[in-house]
Amino acid sequence: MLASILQNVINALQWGSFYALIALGYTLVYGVLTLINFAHGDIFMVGAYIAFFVASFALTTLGMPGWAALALTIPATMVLTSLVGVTLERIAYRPLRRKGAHRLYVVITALMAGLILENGNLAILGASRKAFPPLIHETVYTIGGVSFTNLKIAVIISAFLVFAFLHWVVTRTRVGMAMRAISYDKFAVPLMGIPMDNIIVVTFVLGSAFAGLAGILFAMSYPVLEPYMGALIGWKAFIAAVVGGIGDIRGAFIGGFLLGAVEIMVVAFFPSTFRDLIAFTVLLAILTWKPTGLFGVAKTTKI
Amino acid sequence: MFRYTFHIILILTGGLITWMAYEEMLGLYTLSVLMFMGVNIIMSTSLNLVNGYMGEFSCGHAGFMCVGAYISSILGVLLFAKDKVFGAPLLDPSLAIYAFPFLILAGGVAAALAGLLVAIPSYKTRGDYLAIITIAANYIIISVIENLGVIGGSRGFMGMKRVINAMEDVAYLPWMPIWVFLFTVFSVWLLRRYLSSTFGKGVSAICQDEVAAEIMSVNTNKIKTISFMVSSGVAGIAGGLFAYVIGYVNPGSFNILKSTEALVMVYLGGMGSLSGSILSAVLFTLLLEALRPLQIIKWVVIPLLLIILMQFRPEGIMGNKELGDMFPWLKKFYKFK
Amino acid sequence: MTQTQTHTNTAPVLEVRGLTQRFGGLTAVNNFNVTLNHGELAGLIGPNGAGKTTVFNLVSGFYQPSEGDILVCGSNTKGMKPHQVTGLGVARTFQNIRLWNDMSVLDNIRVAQHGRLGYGFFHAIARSGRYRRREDEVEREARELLEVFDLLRFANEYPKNLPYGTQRKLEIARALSSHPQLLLLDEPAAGLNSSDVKDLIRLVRWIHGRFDVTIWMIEHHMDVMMELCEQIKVIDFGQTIAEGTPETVRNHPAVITAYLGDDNI
Amino acid sequence: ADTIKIGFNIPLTGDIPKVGESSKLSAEMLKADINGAGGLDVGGKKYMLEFIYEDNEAKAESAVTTALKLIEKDQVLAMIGPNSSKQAVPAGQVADDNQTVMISPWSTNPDTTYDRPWVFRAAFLDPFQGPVAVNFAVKTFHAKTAAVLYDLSNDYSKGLAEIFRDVFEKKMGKGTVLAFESHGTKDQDFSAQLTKIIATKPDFIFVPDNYNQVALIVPQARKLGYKGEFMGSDAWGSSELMTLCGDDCKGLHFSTHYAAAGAKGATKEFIDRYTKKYGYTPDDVAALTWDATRVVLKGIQNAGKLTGKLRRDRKAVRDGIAAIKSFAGITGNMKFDEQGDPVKCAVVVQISQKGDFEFKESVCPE
Amino acid sequence: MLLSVENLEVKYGNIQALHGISFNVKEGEIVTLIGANGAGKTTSLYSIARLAPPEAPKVVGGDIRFMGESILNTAPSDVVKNLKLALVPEGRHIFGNLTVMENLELATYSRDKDADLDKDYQRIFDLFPRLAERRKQRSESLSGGEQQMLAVGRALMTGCRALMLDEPSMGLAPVLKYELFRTLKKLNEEGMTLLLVEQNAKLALDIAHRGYVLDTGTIAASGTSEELAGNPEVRKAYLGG
Ligand SMILES: Nc1ncnc2c1ncn2[C@@H]1O[C@H](COP(=O)(O)OP(=O)(O)OP(=O)(O)O)[C@@H](O)[C@H]1O
Ligand SMILES: Nc1ncnc2c1ncn2[C@@H]1O[C@H](COP(=O)(O)OP(=O)(O)OP(=O)(O)O)[C@@H](O)[C@H]1O
Ligand SMILES: CC(C)C[C@H](N)C(=O)O
Ligand SMILES: [Mg+2]
Ligand SMILES: [Mg+2]
Repeated sequence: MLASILQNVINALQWGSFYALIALGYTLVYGVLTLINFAHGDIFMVGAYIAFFVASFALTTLGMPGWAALALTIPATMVLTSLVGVTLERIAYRPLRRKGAHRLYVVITALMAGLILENGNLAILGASRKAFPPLIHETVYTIGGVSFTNLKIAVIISAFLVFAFLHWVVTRTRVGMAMRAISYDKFAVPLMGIPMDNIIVVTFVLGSAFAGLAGILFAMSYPVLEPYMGALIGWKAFIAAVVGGIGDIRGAFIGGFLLGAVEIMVVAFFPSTFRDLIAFTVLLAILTWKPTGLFGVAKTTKI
Repeated sequence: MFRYTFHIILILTGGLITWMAYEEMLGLYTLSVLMFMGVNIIMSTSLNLVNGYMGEFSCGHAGFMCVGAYISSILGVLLFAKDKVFGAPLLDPSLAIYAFPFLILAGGVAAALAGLLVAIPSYKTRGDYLAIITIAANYIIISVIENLGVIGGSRGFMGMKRVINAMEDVAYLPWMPIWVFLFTVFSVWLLRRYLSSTFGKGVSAICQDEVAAEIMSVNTNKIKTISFMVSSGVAGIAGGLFAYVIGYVNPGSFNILKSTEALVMVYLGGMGSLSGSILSAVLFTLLLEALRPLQIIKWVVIPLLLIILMQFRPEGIMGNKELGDMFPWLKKFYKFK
Repeated sequence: MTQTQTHTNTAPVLEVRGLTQRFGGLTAVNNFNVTLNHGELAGLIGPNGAGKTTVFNLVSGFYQPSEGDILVCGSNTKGMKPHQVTGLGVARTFQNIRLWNDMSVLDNIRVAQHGRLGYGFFHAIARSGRYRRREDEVEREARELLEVFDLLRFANEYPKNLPYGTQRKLEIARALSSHPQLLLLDEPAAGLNSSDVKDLIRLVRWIHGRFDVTIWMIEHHMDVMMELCEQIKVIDFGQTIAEGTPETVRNHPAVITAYLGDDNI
Repeated sequence: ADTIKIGFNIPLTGDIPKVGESSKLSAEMLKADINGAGGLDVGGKKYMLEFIYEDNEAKAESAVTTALKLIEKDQVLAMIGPNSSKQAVPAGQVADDNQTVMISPWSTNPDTTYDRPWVFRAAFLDPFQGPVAVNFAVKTFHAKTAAVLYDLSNDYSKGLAEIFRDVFEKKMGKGTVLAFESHGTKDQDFSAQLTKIIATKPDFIFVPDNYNQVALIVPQARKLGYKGEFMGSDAWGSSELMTLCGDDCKGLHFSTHYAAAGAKGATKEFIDRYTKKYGYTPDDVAALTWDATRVVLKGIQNAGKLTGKLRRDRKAVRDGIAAIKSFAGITGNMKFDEQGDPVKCAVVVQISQKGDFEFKESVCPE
Repeated sequence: MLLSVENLEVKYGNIQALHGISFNVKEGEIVTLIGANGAGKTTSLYSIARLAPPEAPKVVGGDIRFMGESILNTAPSDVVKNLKLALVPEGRHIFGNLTVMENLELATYSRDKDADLDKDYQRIFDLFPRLAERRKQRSESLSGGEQQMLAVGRALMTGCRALMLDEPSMGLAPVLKYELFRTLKKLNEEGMTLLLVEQNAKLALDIAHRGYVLDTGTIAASGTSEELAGNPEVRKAYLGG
């Protein structure tokens, strides 16, 4: 019993890490533009595919050893994925922002962009799923009936590192402060001598780059790639981000692990057919108890 | 003089469709497209009440559609059709013909009650937090149905066709097209009357400045509750029709994807414009059918088209105006109370 | 213009006892008391951050007081939601204009009668007799109100496209359309130029007579206060530091140091 | 020459695009064959085949309109598909109402054909497949207990899982199915369910899931330290299974429609040509589509001659199919019962070390 | 000539707000724009600050020169960064989700790091002690007046040499209002150039050297403060008497 509880704690941590990683990207972009970037889940998917191609290239064409391939894949993927994110911002979101469109129109555009990424992929690469090549040798350690792998540990650790980094950027640096300023009042930002579009680009770079990283780690842990792989996890990550308090880095991080834990633990201790039922009821309860998420500050309407 | 032109045209269209369907001049394919068009119109207009007029961001509309679909289907089969699960019909199938509208409305009422699932939290929270609550509601509803083995769970539920047959046995008419048309008109009529009353304008007040609304004597919680219930109730009606049109329901048909379709239609048409939602629902349905030949590419082209369209009309097709405001000359052709 | 309210009860229009409001550490309003009788035109002044708007927020039910009681026409507003307080006859304007910008001017006035519509959802759907009767009255009242405020020509405009001064005026009209006993004005002259300020003074005095309503206003334009108010309360750090006629207040040393300052530049 | 139009109602986008793709490819191959040979011979007259592929987006409503479009707009003589019961059940209704033959290659939900004279299928049903899996597992693994992991939102998976549980418990006694766990269609992490299952120490785990999920489930189970057996179902039957799952899946068994490896005769020929043409061994749905389509063609030929009067021809085709005494398909011989379901054998295959699906045994309805 | 506006025409969508106005500001001057509501004062300042649509108007004619250079193609952030010309916008526009201190820090975004900021912070806290008390308060909960102080302080923190203020005294208690105007005067004596939009024409003309009167998008009158104060129309319309 204890063993399986511990086992599930590890499961929850590892699964939560992915929610957290993706949720961070959501919240980062949201924190600046109050834009729910529904394409984020699909950017994550693109990241996984990019990783797939880079890795296979490195392994087969260049004949690199796994660790070297990985060392190449991570930066390459993060760069390329961030390009995807920035491109989206440039061609789809920015023009709308310039026209002063209601934010939800940008949200819908994001939704559409996501569909394009998914089905574009399907149209180009065909319906066959891709198997992500093993880059590191996964060793299974079993201690007192609790099994975990070096990869799982790596995933969890990197989630914490990414969080720490982003938290530092947003709270400690001027760029981060500028990001928060933009989210509150775009109008006055230039008046502070801040080039708004640069800040926004930086945001998308960060968000997408870490979506890319998540993509790699995910592909390594769940090596079956398909065009729609980002859709559901994207939605869930968004939910996690909001439950944590959207726009708040800590919120996304905690929210991610919370959602992961809820999903895993519900299955562990209830009939798994009730997973969604119970899991979402819990979330609903949390939001009724804390109407602006765990960390979200209620915007004091000053009249 | 011309003020009733609109009503007359409406009646004529309805009559024409019925007649042509009856005479089988309209193929079933065309009819089915028309019927899904009607369902979509109901979906988008009802969602517009919450997302457009009230300025919330509900992403779980399909959930309420689902409630409506199942309730009206189950009732119908239980009462008027012999079924593997429920056995013999409880009532004389020949009554179905009279009961049908009430079956659909029952679905609507049930959905409206389900709407409370969202309405009550909406007192305390709004915006994207409420969005999550609606998504949660959607998931919860689907999950409940998947767990109800009696009504087939994820295997889905069928037998509605037999109810329709029962109706046709009594009088052979294209019942579904007729009812879809009538309920589409009814839904829009209902929404319009609500929103055009001073009472209903409270909704827009909440959207534009909730604090001011509350302090200027608008009972915001009451209005929110009513609006959410109306919105989800009408969605329930759409669900019921959807179920009877297809003759088979399956929880999988009402997932987030379905909800996002409704979202797209609302924003494509324009927040706060019923005629916009109608227009976009029509366009969207036609687009989906017209682009079938593209097969896989279709789902690349459609979003692309929508993105481009948004670039040109960043407020959606109609913005927050109605046709009448856009083309004032139309005004002389109708007069609504 | 139909004035349905009649004042039989002799209780003061507003009675505030020991009102205190804390925000975390800070006490924005501290044991504040006031009584306004029917027909008064009183003022509330004080340095920035003194707690004036907070007092208004408390009276209009937007905040629940940490301590103290607020009685409107004799009935305690404890636990009431703002729209209920408005129902008791309190209406207000806002320090930064809060009109419904995407609604026609006329609708702004109509919706502000929401509390007294006297019909509900089903009447609206059925377009019942009561519905039609009330809608007509609402419409008529709204137009009359705009008429007397000389805003009728803007009836179908959107507030956001109106000049600033006009918006202020409209906000006051909107407040009145809920038939208040007590009208709270939060810096109605802010952002108006001197000629508009003159009109405002005339307007407020006229309203006071025309709608026989009790008015309580916050304003940093001293000349406005001096001209209009019979009684002025001065608060600082949420506490009353002086009160009385404009004259007494103006010459009160504490007021001069804390609020008026010296105007040679 | 005249042409015969046949419609395909398949999921080219949506949840299971691969299923649609395979159907299409194998149909294309068949069409090429026949038209290459000068067309289909019906009552001494040659007809060219025209296949119309419509995407049903793996949605029920879309499958309905698709069916109607094929029947009316395209005036097809008969329809193939949909594959997934979610679409096949409602589409079957449409076909039946409009008196047009529909034959679903892979739908295994009884409702699809139940009470619908115009609707047939090429696959055996879950109520038949369930026992096959049970008996095999009990015999081969000497299993006393079992655990099940299935996809709650996939009607197929759920149905089969329930049948399996009932049959197994009837055979081995109450409570011998130690764990009965579910997951969602697009889930990627199954650690919680597996942890729970493994803790009950079952003799084997039955996984009636689509191959792509199998490719995640099995390795994850291994990483959680599970060393025991798995038993699978027809939805495993895709060449992709092995590219995705890798070594972890080697040696496992699943019940299915045909065994690619070591096949003989027509089956072997089909497999080789398909592999040559498209670069991967055909999966079950490819083979089933091939058979389904040939059943239709057979039906057409049985009809004797085509009058060109669509309603009459469709009726003729329907009777033609119903009249098929015995049909030698590449997924085995079959004939149709009064419900339009095939009476055919299932095979159990084992995944070899080379990753081929090797024939283990064949179970036929008695 | 620090800043010169040459028959500037601007539009909001298709509403023309300015019909070719010209005015200029010399180094070290205080120039004031007065005019009725809707005259185009804010619009002028927006155009000079190069704010972009949708909130801000679009220049359709004329030119804006800063030290002779046209700045029509300068990005708004560069107006602050390079030209050192800052704007205190009408309606405050403080960053409510940041603390008072963060608001001020943010304003130093474009300043070179070695500038000694402490002196400037000190200057502002001397000017507005209330801000010093509220360093850590989320600024959206500040009172109206407190927010106005923050807005002015923030602009000063950008280390600008010229400052445009749009109705800075709005919502300020008299004592602060006079204090503020004294400070503006002091700043100007320290060499800061000011372009001041103010409803309270009397105060404005008290400290300004020159002024322009705007009326529905055109210049109605101009001259030294004394001239304007003497001008009967101006007295009647804007000085109340
Ligand atoms: N929601 C809130 N949370 C925290 N502090 C608040 C809140 N509302 C007001 N305060 C603080 O309470 C004090 C009083 O605010 P209030 O708005 O009443 O001042 P005021 O008298 O209206 O000033 P002004 O004349 O500038 O409008 C201020 O110091 C303000 O910072
Ligand atoms: N965003 C906008 N969209 C359309 N018209 C606008 C907009 N902002 C201002 N206007 C119009 O431009 C003209 C000038 O407005 P502006 O705000 O510059 O006047 P102002 O002199 O600043 O008045 P105030 O003293 O009230 O600030 C006015 O007629 C106003 O209606
Ligand atoms: C696996 C699925 C594509 C098909 C399955 N046999 C069904 O009936 O749904
Ligand atoms: Mg105030
Ligand atoms: Mg202005």
